[in-house]
Amino acid sequence: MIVKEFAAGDSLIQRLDPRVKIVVATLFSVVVAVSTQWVVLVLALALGFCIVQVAGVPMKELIRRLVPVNGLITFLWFFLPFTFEGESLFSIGPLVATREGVYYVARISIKSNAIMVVLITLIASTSIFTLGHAMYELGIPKKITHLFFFTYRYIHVMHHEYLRLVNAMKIRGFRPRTNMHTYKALAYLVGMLFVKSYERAERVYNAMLCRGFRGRLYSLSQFSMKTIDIIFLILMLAVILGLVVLEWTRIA
Amino acid sequence: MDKNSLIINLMDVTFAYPGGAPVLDELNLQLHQGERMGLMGPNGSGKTTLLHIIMGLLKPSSGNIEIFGKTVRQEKDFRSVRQRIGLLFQDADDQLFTPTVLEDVAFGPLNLGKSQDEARTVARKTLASLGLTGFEHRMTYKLSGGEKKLVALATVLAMEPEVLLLDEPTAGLDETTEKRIIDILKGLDLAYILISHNIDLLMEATHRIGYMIRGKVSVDEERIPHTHIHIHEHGRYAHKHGLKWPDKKY
Amino acid sequence: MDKNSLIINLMDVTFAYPGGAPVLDELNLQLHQGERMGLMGPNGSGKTTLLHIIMGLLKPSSGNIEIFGKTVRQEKDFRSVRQRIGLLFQDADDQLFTPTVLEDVAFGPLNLGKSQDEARTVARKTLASLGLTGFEHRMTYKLSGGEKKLVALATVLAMEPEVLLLDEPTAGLDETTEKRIIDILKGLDLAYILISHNIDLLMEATHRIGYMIRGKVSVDEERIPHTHIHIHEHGRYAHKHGLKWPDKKY
Amino acid sequence: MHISEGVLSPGVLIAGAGLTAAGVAVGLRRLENEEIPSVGILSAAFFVASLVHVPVGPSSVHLILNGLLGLILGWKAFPAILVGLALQALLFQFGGITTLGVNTLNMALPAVVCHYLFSWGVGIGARRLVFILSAFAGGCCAVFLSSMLVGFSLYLTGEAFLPVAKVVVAAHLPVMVIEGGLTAVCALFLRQVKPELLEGAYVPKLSSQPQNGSG
Ligand SMILES: Nc1ncnc2c1ncn2[C@@H]1O[C@H](COP(=O)(O)OP(=O)(O)OP(=O)(O)O)[C@@H](O)[C@H]1O
Ligand SMILES: Nc1ncnc2c1ncn2[C@@H]1O[C@H](COP(=O)(O)OP(=O)(O)OP(=O)(O)O)[C@@H](O)[C@H]1O
Ligand SMILES: [Mg+2]
Ligand SMILES: [Mg+2]
Repeated sequence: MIVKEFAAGDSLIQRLDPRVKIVVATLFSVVVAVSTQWVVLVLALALGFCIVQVAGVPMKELIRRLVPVNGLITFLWFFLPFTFEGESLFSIGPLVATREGVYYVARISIKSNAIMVVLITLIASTSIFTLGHAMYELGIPKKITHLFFFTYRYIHVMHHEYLRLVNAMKIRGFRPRTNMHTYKALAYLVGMLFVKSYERAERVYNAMLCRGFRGRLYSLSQFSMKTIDIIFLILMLAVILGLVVLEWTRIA
Repeated sequence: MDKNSLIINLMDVTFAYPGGAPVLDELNLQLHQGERMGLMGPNGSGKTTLLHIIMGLLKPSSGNIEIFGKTVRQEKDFRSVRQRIGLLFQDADDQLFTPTVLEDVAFGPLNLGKSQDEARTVARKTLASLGLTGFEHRMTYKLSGGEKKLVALATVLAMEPEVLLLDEPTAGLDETTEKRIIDILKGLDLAYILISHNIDLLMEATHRIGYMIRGKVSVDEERIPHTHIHIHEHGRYAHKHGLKWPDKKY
Repeated sequence: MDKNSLIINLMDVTFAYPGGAPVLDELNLQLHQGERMGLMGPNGSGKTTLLHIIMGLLKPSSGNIEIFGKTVRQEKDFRSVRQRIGLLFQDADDQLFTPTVLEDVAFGPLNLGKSQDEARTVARKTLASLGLTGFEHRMTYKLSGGEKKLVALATVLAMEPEVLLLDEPTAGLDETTEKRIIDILKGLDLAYILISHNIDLLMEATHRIGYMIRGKVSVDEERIPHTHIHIHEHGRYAHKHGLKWPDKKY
Repeated sequence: MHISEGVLSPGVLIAGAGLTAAGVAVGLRRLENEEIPSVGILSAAFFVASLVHVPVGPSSVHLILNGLLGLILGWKAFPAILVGLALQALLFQFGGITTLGVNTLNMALPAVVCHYLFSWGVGIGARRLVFILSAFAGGCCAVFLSSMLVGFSLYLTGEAFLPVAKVVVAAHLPVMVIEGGLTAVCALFLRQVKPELLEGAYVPKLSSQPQNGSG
């Protein structure tokens, strides 16, 4: 299933106000993304793993979701050590790996994983729809949040239609190969996907009009800041501020 | 049947999709208070189109539509119509678009200006009345075909409409669910138009049947009582014949 | 009915969608050469899933599938199965994806390695046999519901299958089109499994009926002749009762 | 063509976010409320298309379709792609929060450029050959520009990224051709089946008051 949400369970993180979670995850990502100090990065990664632990995200799920991120990182490991100027560390044939290069990619790897672990915690503990409403509450323009809702909703529809079309092709003996017949069939598949989804969207929109829709989406989930949210927010802000101070003082 | 009890009155309504032949051709149709009308006709004869015209989702090229005694023409005229008439779409998938059942059912009441609490209460009550208690937090897109139809019906009923337009509410459903939906409909104190290809079902759930063809609806008021005697095997499944025309009082 | 005539043989097949309860639970099913089997059961009982398992679109978690006497397991085993068994989807819309009817019908034969000319000839011939001459250049997605079902059937038949799996081929169709499709099916010299919620239709078009429930198919071989007498009005529409079990010869 | 979190330098991230914000603002100004559902479908299509794998010899590539999106949507491609990428980040962890700006820019800017260059050729009235060539060029060009921008973002982060950047662009050369071809056939399909979707710079509007039909 394409869009398998795994917002389940009932951990502390699960119950936090989604707005708090978004703010914390965003600040954390930004700070880590611009940091360069080893201490900061390692602390951030450790912090990320603590949070993901508290949220009770299953290890298997976590690893599965970290795979795509580390794809590009692995790719970089094949290049950057050899293209950085600096003190040579080892060599493979004519290629010389430098200490600076290796450190650089290592930092990137830590950064990436630290940020991703926190992002995974966020989505593991909040449904996408709730995230959308929370974004609206946080001042993201209404048009964007609406677009977000509709896109999310249609992804399901289109993916279902996509799977059904793929099955329809399969049962008629279709096997993708490198030839014109394949390319044409795939183009038709995409075209049909557009057409059918367009028509479906038209019908869904009509259904919404029939139920009194006037351009405003309401949510049943009420957001309210509780004491626990405020404590968590202050705590996390303090930690992130700590990271900033650490990064900044070391540079200075 | 006096003029005051008229709820829906279509007069000489004509409609064509862009570039197509007229689907509705000077069509006339009346629905009265408390009346239950069946509608049948070949595929593509324009039944769905007709309901969409009534809801103002499509605009006729000519003709006149009066609903609750007022002529409706503009989008804004139809806004209030849509609060009083509920449309059940032919494909329930079109009707359900939020992730959970409760949110979907509460969507209409929220749009009508109800508070979150009120909306939630109405939604729960409607679900309960359709025997869907416990479905509140199910994902809408994971429901079975029959469950989807029932939830779609709940989303419409939660708006407390005065009239229902039902576009093949039981197509593709098994007999038990079909019967359940029909029983629910018969238990409601509402006027409705019910589209179906199943004559037995229409006989059971409606007072009169319109037949749609060549852009018009002809209502068959004449009744031809007749008898069938038949024998068949697998009798254990075959209990949907033998329906009688329900008491006609409206 | 000897063992050699077995076309489809499912033995103790179990299947569950990810994270769900088993939909097929140690299910057994046999289809023999020339046999026409009906399949009914409540919504969500797993009928569609069953057909998808037979075509290898879903993989069972346990159990054994033999088709044409060979055990099939892998994707590549199913490739040849798909050339010999045709599946008509529950929703014809899912089956048609090229712009014109002719291209769509020719798609299967092209995949089977036919040349453009051959594919086109087969496609035309198939369309003609279903009374769809003149449809070659119509847009698939602008066809009416009934026409779509017929074209979808043509796309399947163009692959010259030995067995058909038909998933509610007449749901949502008017009576005339339903009758046309049933007549076409009865005229074909093929074994098939036919899913429907309409017992009368199954009685007319199949030799025996399986009932699917709780993950299993039970075939009701026992026959209970019985009589209905009923009277109703609007007799002019009501001519679909009174079907007899067809001659059972296979 | 997503760039992961943690790779790019702060300067590139900020520039990307700023330019994307500007692009999205222009797109939103042109986006009317009734158009939101239909633009939503197109961003969903953009999302789902990334699941379609096209075989190329022994390996396969996935579709990007930002060219097609640009031809249809123009500036509105910015918000559409932003939302598509945000959802990809949330659901698949492709890209992330801080790179959202750069990634959107890399995909959406080429879409807008192609719109200005080629959308005149994919109008309903266009001659068949012109139509095919424009659609092909649109699909092709968008992927090429995107790969260049991705390479450029990496290069701006550090000169050491130059070889990586070159590999990214080179790897997308076959994708360009395939994407162009698919965009052309797909556009032809739409022209034949649902021309409303392609009317020049037309955005399908799920209007609530179609004058003469379904809108
Ligand atoms: N969006 C559309 N654009 C163009 N033509 C359309 C559209 N929708 C329906 N039609 C055509 O209008 C006619 C009437 O369609 P409609 O859906 O109202 O029929 P119906 O009586 O509901 O059929 P069914 O019993 O199959 O549901 C058909 O010929 C159909 O092809
Ligand atoms: N893709 C899917 N993912 C998860 N569950 C599914 C999926 N498809 C079907 N199901 C579930 O599996 C069960 C069997 O579905 P299936 O479609 O086979 O039923 P069916 O007998 O064909 O019903 P119908 O008469 O409504 O067509 C249902 O409970 C359904 O909700
Ligand atoms: Mg209809
Ligand atoms: Mg089914």
